[in-house]
Amino acid sequence: MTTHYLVLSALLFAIGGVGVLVRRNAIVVFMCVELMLNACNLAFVTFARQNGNLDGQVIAFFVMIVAAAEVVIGLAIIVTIFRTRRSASVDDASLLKH
Amino acid sequence: MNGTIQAPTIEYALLAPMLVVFGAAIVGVLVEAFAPRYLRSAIHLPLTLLSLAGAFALTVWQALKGVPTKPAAMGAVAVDGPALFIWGTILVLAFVSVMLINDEGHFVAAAAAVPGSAEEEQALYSGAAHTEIYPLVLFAVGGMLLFPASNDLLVAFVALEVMSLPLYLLCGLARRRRLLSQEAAVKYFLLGAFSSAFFLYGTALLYGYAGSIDLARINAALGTVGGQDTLLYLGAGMLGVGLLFKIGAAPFQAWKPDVYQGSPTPITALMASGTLVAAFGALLRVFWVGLGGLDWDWSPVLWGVAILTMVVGAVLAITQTDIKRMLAYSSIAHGGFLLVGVVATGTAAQNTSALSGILFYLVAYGVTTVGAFAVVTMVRDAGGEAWHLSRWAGLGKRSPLLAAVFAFFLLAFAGIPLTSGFFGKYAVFQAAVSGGATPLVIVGVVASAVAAFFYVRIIVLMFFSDPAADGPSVVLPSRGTAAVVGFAALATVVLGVYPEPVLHLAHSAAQSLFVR
Amino acid sequence: MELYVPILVLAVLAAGFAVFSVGIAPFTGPKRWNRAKLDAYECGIEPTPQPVGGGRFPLKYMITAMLFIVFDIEIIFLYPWAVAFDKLGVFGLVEMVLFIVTVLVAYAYVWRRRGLDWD
Amino acid sequence: MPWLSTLMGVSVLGALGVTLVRNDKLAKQFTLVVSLIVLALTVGMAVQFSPNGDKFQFVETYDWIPSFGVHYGVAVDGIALVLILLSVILVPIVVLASWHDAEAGKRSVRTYFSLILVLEAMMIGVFAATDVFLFYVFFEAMLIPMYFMIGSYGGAQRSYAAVKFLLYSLFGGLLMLVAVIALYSIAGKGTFMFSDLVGTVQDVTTQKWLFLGFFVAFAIKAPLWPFHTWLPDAAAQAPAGAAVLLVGVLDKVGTYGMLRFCLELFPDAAKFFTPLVIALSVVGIVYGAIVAIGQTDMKRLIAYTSVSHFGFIALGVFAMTTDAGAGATLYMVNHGFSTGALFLIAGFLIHRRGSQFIADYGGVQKVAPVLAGTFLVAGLSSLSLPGLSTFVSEFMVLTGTYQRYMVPAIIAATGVILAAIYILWMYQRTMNGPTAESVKGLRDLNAREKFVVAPLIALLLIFGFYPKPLLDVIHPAVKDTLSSVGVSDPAPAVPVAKEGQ
Amino acid sequence: MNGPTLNDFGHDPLWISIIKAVAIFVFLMLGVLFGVWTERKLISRMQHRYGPNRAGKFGLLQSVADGLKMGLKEDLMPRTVDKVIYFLAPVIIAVPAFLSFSVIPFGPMVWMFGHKTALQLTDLPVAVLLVLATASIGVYGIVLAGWGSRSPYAILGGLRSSAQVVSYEIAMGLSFVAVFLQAGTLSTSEIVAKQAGGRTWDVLGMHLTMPSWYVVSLLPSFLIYAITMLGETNRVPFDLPEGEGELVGGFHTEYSSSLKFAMFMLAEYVNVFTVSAMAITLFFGGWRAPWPISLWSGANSGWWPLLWFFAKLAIAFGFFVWVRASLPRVRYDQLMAFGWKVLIPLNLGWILLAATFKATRLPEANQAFVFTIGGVVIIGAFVIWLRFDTVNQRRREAKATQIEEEFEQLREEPLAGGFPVPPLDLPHYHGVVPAARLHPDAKEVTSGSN
Repeated sequence: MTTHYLVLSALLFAIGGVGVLVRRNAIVVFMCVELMLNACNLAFVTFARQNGNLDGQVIAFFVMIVAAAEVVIGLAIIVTIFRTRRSASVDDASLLKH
Repeated sequence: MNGTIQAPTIEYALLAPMLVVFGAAIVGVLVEAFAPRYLRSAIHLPLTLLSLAGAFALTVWQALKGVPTKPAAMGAVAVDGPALFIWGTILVLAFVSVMLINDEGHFVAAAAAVPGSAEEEQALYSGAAHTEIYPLVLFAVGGMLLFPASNDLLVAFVALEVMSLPLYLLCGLARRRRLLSQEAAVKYFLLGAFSSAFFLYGTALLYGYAGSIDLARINAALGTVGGQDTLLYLGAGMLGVGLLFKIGAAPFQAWKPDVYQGSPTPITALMASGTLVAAFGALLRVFWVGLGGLDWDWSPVLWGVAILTMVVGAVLAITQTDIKRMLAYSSIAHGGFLLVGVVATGTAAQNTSALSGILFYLVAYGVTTVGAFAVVTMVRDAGGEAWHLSRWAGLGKRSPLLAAVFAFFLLAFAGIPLTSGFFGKYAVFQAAVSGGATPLVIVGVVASAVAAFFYVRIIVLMFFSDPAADGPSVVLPSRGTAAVVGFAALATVVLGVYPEPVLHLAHSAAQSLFVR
Repeated sequence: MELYVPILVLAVLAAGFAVFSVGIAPFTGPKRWNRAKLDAYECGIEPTPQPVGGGRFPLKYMITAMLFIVFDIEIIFLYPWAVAFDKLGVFGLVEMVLFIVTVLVAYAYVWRRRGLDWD
Repeated sequence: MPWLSTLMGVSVLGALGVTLVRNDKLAKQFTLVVSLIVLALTVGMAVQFSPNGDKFQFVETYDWIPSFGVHYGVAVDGIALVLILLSVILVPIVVLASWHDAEAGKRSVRTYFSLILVLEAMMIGVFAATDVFLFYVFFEAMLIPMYFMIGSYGGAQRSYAAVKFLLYSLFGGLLMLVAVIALYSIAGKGTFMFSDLVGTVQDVTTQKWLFLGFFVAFAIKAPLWPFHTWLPDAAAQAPAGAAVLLVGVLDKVGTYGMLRFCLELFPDAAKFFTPLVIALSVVGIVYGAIVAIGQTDMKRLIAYTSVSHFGFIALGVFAMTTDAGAGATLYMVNHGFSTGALFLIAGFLIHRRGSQFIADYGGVQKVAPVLAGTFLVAGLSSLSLPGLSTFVSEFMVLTGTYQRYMVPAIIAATGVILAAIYILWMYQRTMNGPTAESVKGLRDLNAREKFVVAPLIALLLIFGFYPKPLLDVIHPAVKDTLSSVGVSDPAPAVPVAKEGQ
Repeated sequence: MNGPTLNDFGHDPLWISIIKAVAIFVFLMLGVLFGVWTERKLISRMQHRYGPNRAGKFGLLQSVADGLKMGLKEDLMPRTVDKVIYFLAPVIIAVPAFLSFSVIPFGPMVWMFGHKTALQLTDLPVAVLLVLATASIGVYGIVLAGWGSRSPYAILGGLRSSAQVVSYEIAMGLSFVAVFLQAGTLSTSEIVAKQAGGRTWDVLGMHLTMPSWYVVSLLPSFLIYAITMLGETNRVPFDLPEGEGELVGGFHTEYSSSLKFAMFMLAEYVNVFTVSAMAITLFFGGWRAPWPISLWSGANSGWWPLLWFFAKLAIAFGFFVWVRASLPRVRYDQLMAFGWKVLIPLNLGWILLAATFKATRLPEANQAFVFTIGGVVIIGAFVIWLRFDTVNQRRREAKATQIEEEFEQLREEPLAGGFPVPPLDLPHYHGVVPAARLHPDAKEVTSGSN
């Protein structure tokens, strides 16, 4: 019965989404995004089982890579700005608001 | 469950343009690795430009040799008329942008150094430079090529990321106003990743619905599969969110002004032209091929989005005091105009006219916008480029030619006849009217009248108001920048006076629509 | 699923043991309170105060972690390829050569940029 | 010989040439020469025009944008011909008149004059266009040079006026664009040629919408009440020369468009909307006149008189009788001359005194008799005194209207009286009476300015007494137009040609 | 019969699984106790000492005594630590260590209480992945232990060891690829089955079975694996994380005593067993009898294989001890450089070579083409290698000279850029703050007295 897994992935995705919207620490926001990606993976694998073909599992691989690349680049960016302003809060990054 | 695997086949010839670009990018990385510092940019520039030109030549050759009628690489990539046209466009735009990028002094010497720190000083004096931008740009361009040609959602997703990730980095590399630049990078990254997550989840749901991520199969499944409409609609919606974010359609436009303002202007030019083109290509393919059978459901939504985008873009632009933000909002508005064309579907002929209109619009807008940003790079004062509009006052007196060219670009944005922008708008609107979207066109017309207001305002500022005492100085453009501006101006004129060749090309490209 | 049940059994066993022994540790031993003992051990000098939420540590470790991710991903792709090698045949070989060469290019870049040396 | 293309080509090349000339004085002379050449060419074309030949003559048609079915198609019928004549006559005069205007703004003189030439080319094009799309292109593109002329060389609030002018016209133009597109796709002919589009739209409701699309654009262009608010600002702020071209020619495009496109493309809709339009024009006539009386600023006053006059023209156009139509067309020409004269002379006056306000003047007559005299003549032409050309046209319009709509004609007639009031009162306040201190030592017209004014006065007088040549050209065209609209004059038609002889 | 295959698993009733699990658990516990003793005994022998010889015969009970002592020592939890993490870390380290063993094949199918079952807890299509996964979960334990301790030494140690473990995990994972290439599966039992006798040939009438262990055909993979398994388990010469000299115990500095510390010890030894067992399974034919014995037909059936397996395990463990006794500890930068710059590229090159050789045996393979690929791979690898080697040579020399100069400079004036010397007038702990104010009821015991 794959429904539970779908529900779980939906929950994870929702948690991630909400986290992105409400949390203020860039790194936490970023982790929430990763959480969303993993929720997608779970959904893919579940659907792969449901549809009885392997595509979903293969897709999960690619998603992993993309997620990894995102981690690498994202952390690099966040670390630079962190070194600059000694804080990773999204709110502090407000020079562009006007 | 797991059937026997047989070795797939790949038509390397069809994918040659992309392969060339990616290959050049990889070679660029090698150059970074092994070439001594003083040689790097000397090697990079020709490498980059040649690869782009070569890719363009291959694309043309492809088009002449006859447009293939079935997707390549096991149905993963569709090299069809529209794709080829878009490739050509992107490659030209990228070429121009690279000439702009080549103009040193836009990029930071040492990105890792804390702004204002001693190490940055030291990097500046030692003449360090991030020549990595060239490979990064090439990777981004490769992604842009793949994105509109991707025939299944996974490839689309990967292409989306390949296109975006280098751009995230490039955003943060502005030489001056480091903080702004870094913030732009962070914002663009976080929001972009967020949206791509939506895209991905949409893909997952559609996969669950149709049992395949191949656009054609999804479309086929629309008719047959029943009882899982929740999956379908949720999936389509999330997919749409991801794509609309990339083109900066309201209500997902928030990132655009910040990112455009913060990132180095040449990169902004690349994003504003290339990314928009690629994203629209992908949007069209996904919605027309993948969800074509569903248009009764999504076109109302897109109507709303288009209206909102045009209005938001046009209205918010009025309040801007920063030239780059203004251009960003104007690009949002133009995205809205393009969306008008997207919803103008109907019979095959109708689709063709809409598609060709959009294609032409993309060319016209892309070229003009690159030119506009090129001009922005040339107007500088002590603190780097002078962004604030008040600094542009009376530019028409200090350097009439530049101001005239910029005014011309603005008129093109406003869609005044005898500029390329006019025919772009005309083509799209005409398609929309014959597609029965007249109300949308009227909104669009009103919006473009509003938009005209702030374009005109800048012209007023430049020509009719007296220059500030310590106004910005217009730097003598490097050969590259001058060439870019000249090219853009020329193209804008030619497309405005005699657009027939390009129109015809777009039409014949759109003739075959998208392969399925 | 059946295949995983025994693993679960073993996991329960091990976890039970570990939690138990860690849990009873405080009760088996004596209690002799001494402030010096309750300080972080730093060879006898005043312990340097550690910020709550952990201090900051050299970026070097982050870079290592990033590299690890990249190569781990590469391994993800190598395993299925290796298992299905016979079915994929020469095509698989060619593709994998391209893939590994690409990765090696990035690897070379990192290497030349001192990404791999530790100091 | 492709007359029309030649005309445009000459002026465009002239414009380019002017920008290349290094020396300002040379540039002015060059511009003058070019405009005179164009004038000569136009006259040469006009004499070859056979009034009773086929409707459109000097036809040129080439494919421009086949994908859109857009052609580069130009030709003239009587109406277009006279309007082109008007333009090319006014241009050299304006050039001569605004000889020193450009210096005022300390802005590039050459640009100003090249703009004038560009504008001339576009004016010719817009009147000659036989392709709706081409017409639209010129219609919009025309704004840009005028915009820069007002914005860069105008008075104190020039930029405000310029932007207002541009946005109003642009907005109208965009509505028209929608209508054009709709017309194209409804007609489904795959072409924009005017002759092919005539009569393609049968459904009345559609006609009405499209008609509105066109009409609003034209109504804004030819400031018809209540779309007129931009005109006073623009005309008041623009330099005298630009004002002449603006009011004298550009606005005519609006009324010309009504006559050419609104009537012929959408006859039924036109008939349906006639009452509305007539009401608007009558209101415009009276309103314009009354407001003009209240003006304290000379240029604004003249602008408002034009609003009133445009009321007459629109009235004539929509009265749909040969006389009224012909009268309206004639009116366009004459109004060009008379208003032109008014603006120019007022311009001279203002240039001397440095103030636009009537209150600052008085007793100019004594110090500058020639100026005052010419001003009087121009003013009288504006209130259409018998013997001056404007009288003929206004009379024809009124009679023509009277044949079909009595009441409006009568109300409109009151406009004449009001006109007498505002013109004479202004003249009295400025020229008569005790000489104000400020105007002492005001120089009279110099040679150049005499050269400027003379031809206008001459034309006013000539056509006042002998309008036949114009009417001969205009009449068949108007007849043809009305017949294609499908209306016939209610008998008995007043024999027109006798008027004024 | 040729050992179990995937289909033979997943049919056991629960109680049999439980029995097996308990057996494995007990085996590991005893193994650890015995292992510690063996190690100390062996190493002292190698160093000409006696080693433990008081508790029980030959000090056999030494480890048991140690264990009891740990249990009875005071359990310290420093003030500053993050309680939850500090408590969880040992558990997180210990559990995965056990889990890896669930897929290690001990022997063929046997009859157990009337059930035919394999001498292996279970097997998966992705068994080896499970091992890798558990290994990397163990890393969490290390990091958290260091992180939760809130002490510079611990954090540094934790980071170091996690960095080291992940670095070597890559090399380890890569070294498996060649095996999968040969075996075409990730299931341990099938890998073992694949290593059953290779070609046989007759010499003077007697059948000689060629050794078909992958250690023969894939020697490079095995060598790399052998190195990485040392690094993976933080054993000498790669035992930097708890290098007493520099890090006083590294990540478990704050776990000074008691059963928490015992958990770390336990995990370390279990991990040693795990990697050894993996080595045996992947490269040494698993439970299959070595050559001379394998001539006896009954060698690979029934319960006998357990014997062979344990023998091999003992030898592997001995190898660990031997290395520890003979090799010095490497420097950290050497450690990382070796992992990243030597093992990984070698590995990749080797994988491609192996794949190429395998491809030549494919039916549809176009020999020439494949060989060109192979040639390209080899030459390319060699060239790059050469380039890098020279480059590093130069860099190393430059660095050496620089360090030399610095020392020179320091020799002149010691304080120039010298080390931060701790202040000499540190307040002595006793009585700085009256204990009464902190803990009214507690009576302070001076350290050292118990």
